[in-house]
Amino acid sequence: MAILALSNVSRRFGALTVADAVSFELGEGEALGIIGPNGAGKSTLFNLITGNISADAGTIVFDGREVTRLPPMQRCLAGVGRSFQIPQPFEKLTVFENLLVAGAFGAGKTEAEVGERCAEILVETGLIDRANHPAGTLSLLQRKRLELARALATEPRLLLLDEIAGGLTEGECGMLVDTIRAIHKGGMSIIWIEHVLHALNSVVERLLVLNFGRVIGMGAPDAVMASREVREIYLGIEV
Amino acid sequence: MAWLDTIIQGILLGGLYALFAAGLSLVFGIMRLVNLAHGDLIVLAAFLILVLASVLGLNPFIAALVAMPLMFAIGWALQFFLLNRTLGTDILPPLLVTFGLSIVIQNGLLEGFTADSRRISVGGLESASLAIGPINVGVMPLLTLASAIAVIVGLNQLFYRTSLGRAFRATSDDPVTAGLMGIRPKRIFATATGIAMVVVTIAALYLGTRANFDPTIGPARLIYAFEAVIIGGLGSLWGTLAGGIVIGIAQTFGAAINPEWQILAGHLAFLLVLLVRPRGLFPRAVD
Amino acid sequence: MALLETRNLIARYGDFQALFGVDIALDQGETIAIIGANGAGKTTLMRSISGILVNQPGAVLFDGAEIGALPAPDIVARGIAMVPEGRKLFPSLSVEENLLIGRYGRAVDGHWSLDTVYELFPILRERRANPGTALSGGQQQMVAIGRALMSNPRVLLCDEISLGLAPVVIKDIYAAFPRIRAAGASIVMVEQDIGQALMVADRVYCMMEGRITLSGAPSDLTREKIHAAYFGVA
Amino acid sequence: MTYVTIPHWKVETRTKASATFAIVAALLILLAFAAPLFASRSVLQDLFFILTMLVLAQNWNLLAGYAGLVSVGQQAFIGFGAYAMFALVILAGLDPLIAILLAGIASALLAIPTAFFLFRLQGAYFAIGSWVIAEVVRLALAQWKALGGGTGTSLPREATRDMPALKLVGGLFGVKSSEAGDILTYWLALLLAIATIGLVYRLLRSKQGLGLAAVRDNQEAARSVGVDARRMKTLVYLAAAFGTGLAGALIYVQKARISPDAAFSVVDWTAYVIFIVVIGGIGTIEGPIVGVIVFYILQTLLADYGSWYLLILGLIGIVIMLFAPRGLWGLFAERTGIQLFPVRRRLTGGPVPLAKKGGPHG
Repeated sequence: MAILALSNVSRRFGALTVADAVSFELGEGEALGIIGPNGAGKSTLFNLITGNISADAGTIVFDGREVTRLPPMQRCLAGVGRSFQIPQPFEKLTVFENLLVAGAFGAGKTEAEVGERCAEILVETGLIDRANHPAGTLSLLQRKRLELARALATEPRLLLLDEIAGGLTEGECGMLVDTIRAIHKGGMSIIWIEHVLHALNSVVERLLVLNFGRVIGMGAPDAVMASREVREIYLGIEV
Repeated sequence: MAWLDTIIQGILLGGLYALFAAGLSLVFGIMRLVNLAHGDLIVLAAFLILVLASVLGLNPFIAALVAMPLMFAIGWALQFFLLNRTLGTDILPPLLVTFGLSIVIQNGLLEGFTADSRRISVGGLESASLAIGPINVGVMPLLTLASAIAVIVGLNQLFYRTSLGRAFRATSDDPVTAGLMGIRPKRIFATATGIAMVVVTIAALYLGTRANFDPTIGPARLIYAFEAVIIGGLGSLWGTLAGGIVIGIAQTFGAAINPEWQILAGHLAFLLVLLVRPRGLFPRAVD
Repeated sequence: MALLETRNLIARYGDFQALFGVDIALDQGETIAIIGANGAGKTTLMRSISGILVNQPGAVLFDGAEIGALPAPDIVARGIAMVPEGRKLFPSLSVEENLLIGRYGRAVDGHWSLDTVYELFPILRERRANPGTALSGGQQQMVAIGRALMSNPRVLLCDEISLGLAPVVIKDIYAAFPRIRAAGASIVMVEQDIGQALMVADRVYCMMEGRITLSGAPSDLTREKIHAAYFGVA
Repeated sequence: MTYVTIPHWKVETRTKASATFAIVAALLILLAFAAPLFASRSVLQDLFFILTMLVLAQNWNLLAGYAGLVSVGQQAFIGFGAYAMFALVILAGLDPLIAILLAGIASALLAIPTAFFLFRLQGAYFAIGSWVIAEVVRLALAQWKALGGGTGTSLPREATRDMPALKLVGGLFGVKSSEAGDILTYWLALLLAIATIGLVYRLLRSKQGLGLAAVRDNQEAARSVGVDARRMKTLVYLAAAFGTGLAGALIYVQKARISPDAAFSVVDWTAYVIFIVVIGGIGTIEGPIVGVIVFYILQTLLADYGSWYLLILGLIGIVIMLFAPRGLWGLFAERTGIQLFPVRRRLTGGPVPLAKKGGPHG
């Protein structure tokens, strides 16, 4: 049963169409990658799924329930966990407290109930030794890990990752990919927007190609990468 | 006929409140900064005009002209050296610094001029009035409204017709890209506050000649200016004039019912508009 | 001696280092293109040259003078104008006002004026009273270029001109570049659309993860070399 | 197959410094309650002033420092609480103690409609809007002839003299009613101050307190993980109105004389309170405590210099806001890392060194 199903979802900003009848389904526990040039509407698609932007047309069904009109907070409680493209930690709170907020409010529980789970997530995402440090003191890789950890703390059933590997060195990227792969292996459904293709393709089972808000390609990673459209978009030369 | 007279007096009073509000609206439109000491700066300008008029023996209107460049300099320096430091995402610094400034100006004036109430006398002009049809209208209130309209037309011309006006709007839209055009945001903000202080000087002239004033009446003027700006709609200068007039009329009607209700009526009009049209009567989508 | 040069340019955002010692050079009358994947540091390079990101004095040289530490207003006054990524027109200014404000910091007379910009992009003369941002992406790009030209710059920095534009519109805009060059401006162009960049540039630099990985004339850059320099994998 | 112990985590907030402080504070409180035994009447009256200003400062700090709601109109609730108490005592003949409590509730009720208006405004406009509402309440109450209209009125002597609590205290200390009144109001102020600080601290250590801190840090990110900023800010606004109204009523039981201009004075109830919080350290519980002490010292030193006093207070406030935005306590805490009211949730314990991978968790 699909955990998420978009059918003909469209959205327009004045004359600009940012989402043009987008339709796809995500299976339970599946990992889907989304690629496309800048300005193709990838982040907009995320905002449509999280509810930060409302769709002009089409429907979004999450976990069997229609959420097209549901505000962001309710979607978060329903299990849509999201990480920001540019990390947005609570700088003055400690790393552990960042997770406590997400766990307590995101999953609608008391602090005591989520404390244990948050500690385990810190271990899982390699942040345990920074637990009591203010999030403002974290390096870029650690901030990206915190985005991931905070989304996990809301006990999501769908994890949305927005260019989380961007700006990392080769080594840092590898470590983050291992963490994401482990989370995926644990049964988490993931949708991941990414430019760092080798990182993305080492985790996701399917790739969706987006350009000018339209789905122009879908399939197994290596098939999609070999396709003419992708080459043209990325390299710009008629190959 | 009495109610027609009340409306006319209300409109003329609205001119004074629009003058209070024009400077506030200009500065907010450009840098989203509300100066809680705005009312006290009006009182400061009134005392400056009073001193220039009495010490140099000048006619108050000339004294006001002399005071304008001085107030521009005060405004420019205040923004460049103090208020620019408070601009940023945190809303606390600008509020608390300008609140402190309001207390400092009030008590500085109290120390300098004691709490006695003063008045800038314009001689015969004070009581002169014109008969327009059945209504006779005071010359000074008429001048106040005329000045308010002139100021708003002038500011609009400056804003929409001049290179400086373009720089104001560009900096308000996107200070970083404005830098790429050669604009220096810190100086532009200082110039904007300087111009706002020139408008404050005009407002102070009519405040000081129309009624008694003393160092503690600043906050009340800030509130009328704020109400006019909110009723008019953020960032629209003509809206500010309309807002001032709405407050003026509400106050004159309130006073007509019971003198003690004048100010209360103005506030209630403000709350009513806030209830019905939270974005003001003529919102120009500033934020 | 190059007109514009960066020497071991380093840039960082907080603890994230974006540029690891970049050296590029632009001669008088030349057009160079800088290509590279997203996040390779291209825009950071442009922001460092244009003064949005302030750097070490000696990191950027213009006509031999050290301008690395100067803020943006001083740099545009010296004759380096920028077409920023994402165009960044001023919403509360009309098309014509957006063009006029380009001269605010450097009102130097030269080839470019309102009339010559309207000749370069005729559609803008019709739309000059519209608000800057009520135009199509391509038209906005024309205004952004015109705005930079209005200061008659000696160096024109163009950041991601083809971003989010349809191929036909990109061709239309690039058609104007020969006339821009002819008017005397040397050009530094950051571009994701390699095809366009290779056609216009005299020399090309390729960047990956904050370093120059390849440079040379377009003719001797094969697709394989570009692919390797672009993705870091053969 | 080696047995793997599940990591045992513990969450603590107490620190060494706060533990010792807790003992010191307990002693101080006992001493404070015993003060009437040895302190003179004028000392008690000064302590009453310090404690009531501290309660107002903690409430304003809760609003501006924690919920980001900068109100310049809290005098509305002080005045309204005081007038509600006067009305209940004079018109309804209630015992002042009960009247104080009801006055607090009345202020919280007033806060509901005012919140409805104010929450339509943001930042600086919220601040001035709160000032307008205070003016509306002041002008409206100035029309209430039964309570002396614009000139105000006084509490009838017997209203306070016949208070059962007052007779009790009078008997206990063997003093006449006016001195017993000072002792009683002092104790009430002490109780109110302890309760206010206690409740604010409990809020900060609660889930709501953590949510508030997240909203203050990054509202967008807080909303994306499910924190409803608007509802939380409204609750804090109502709570602050209750605390402020209560303090207003207590202050005017001691003053026993009220007028609209005094009860709604911007300087006495808003300017002084803002400076106490800003100079002490906004956004901390310790800040207002330090601030009210500094404020009291300045007042005794400069009181007879008239407007110079407020001028200097204003200048200090500006300088601190610009150069040390976290106030005197902020500077101290930054250097020493000491927190008397620690709020930070520390994770301790941790994974017992795992003997070997494997076992039930694979």
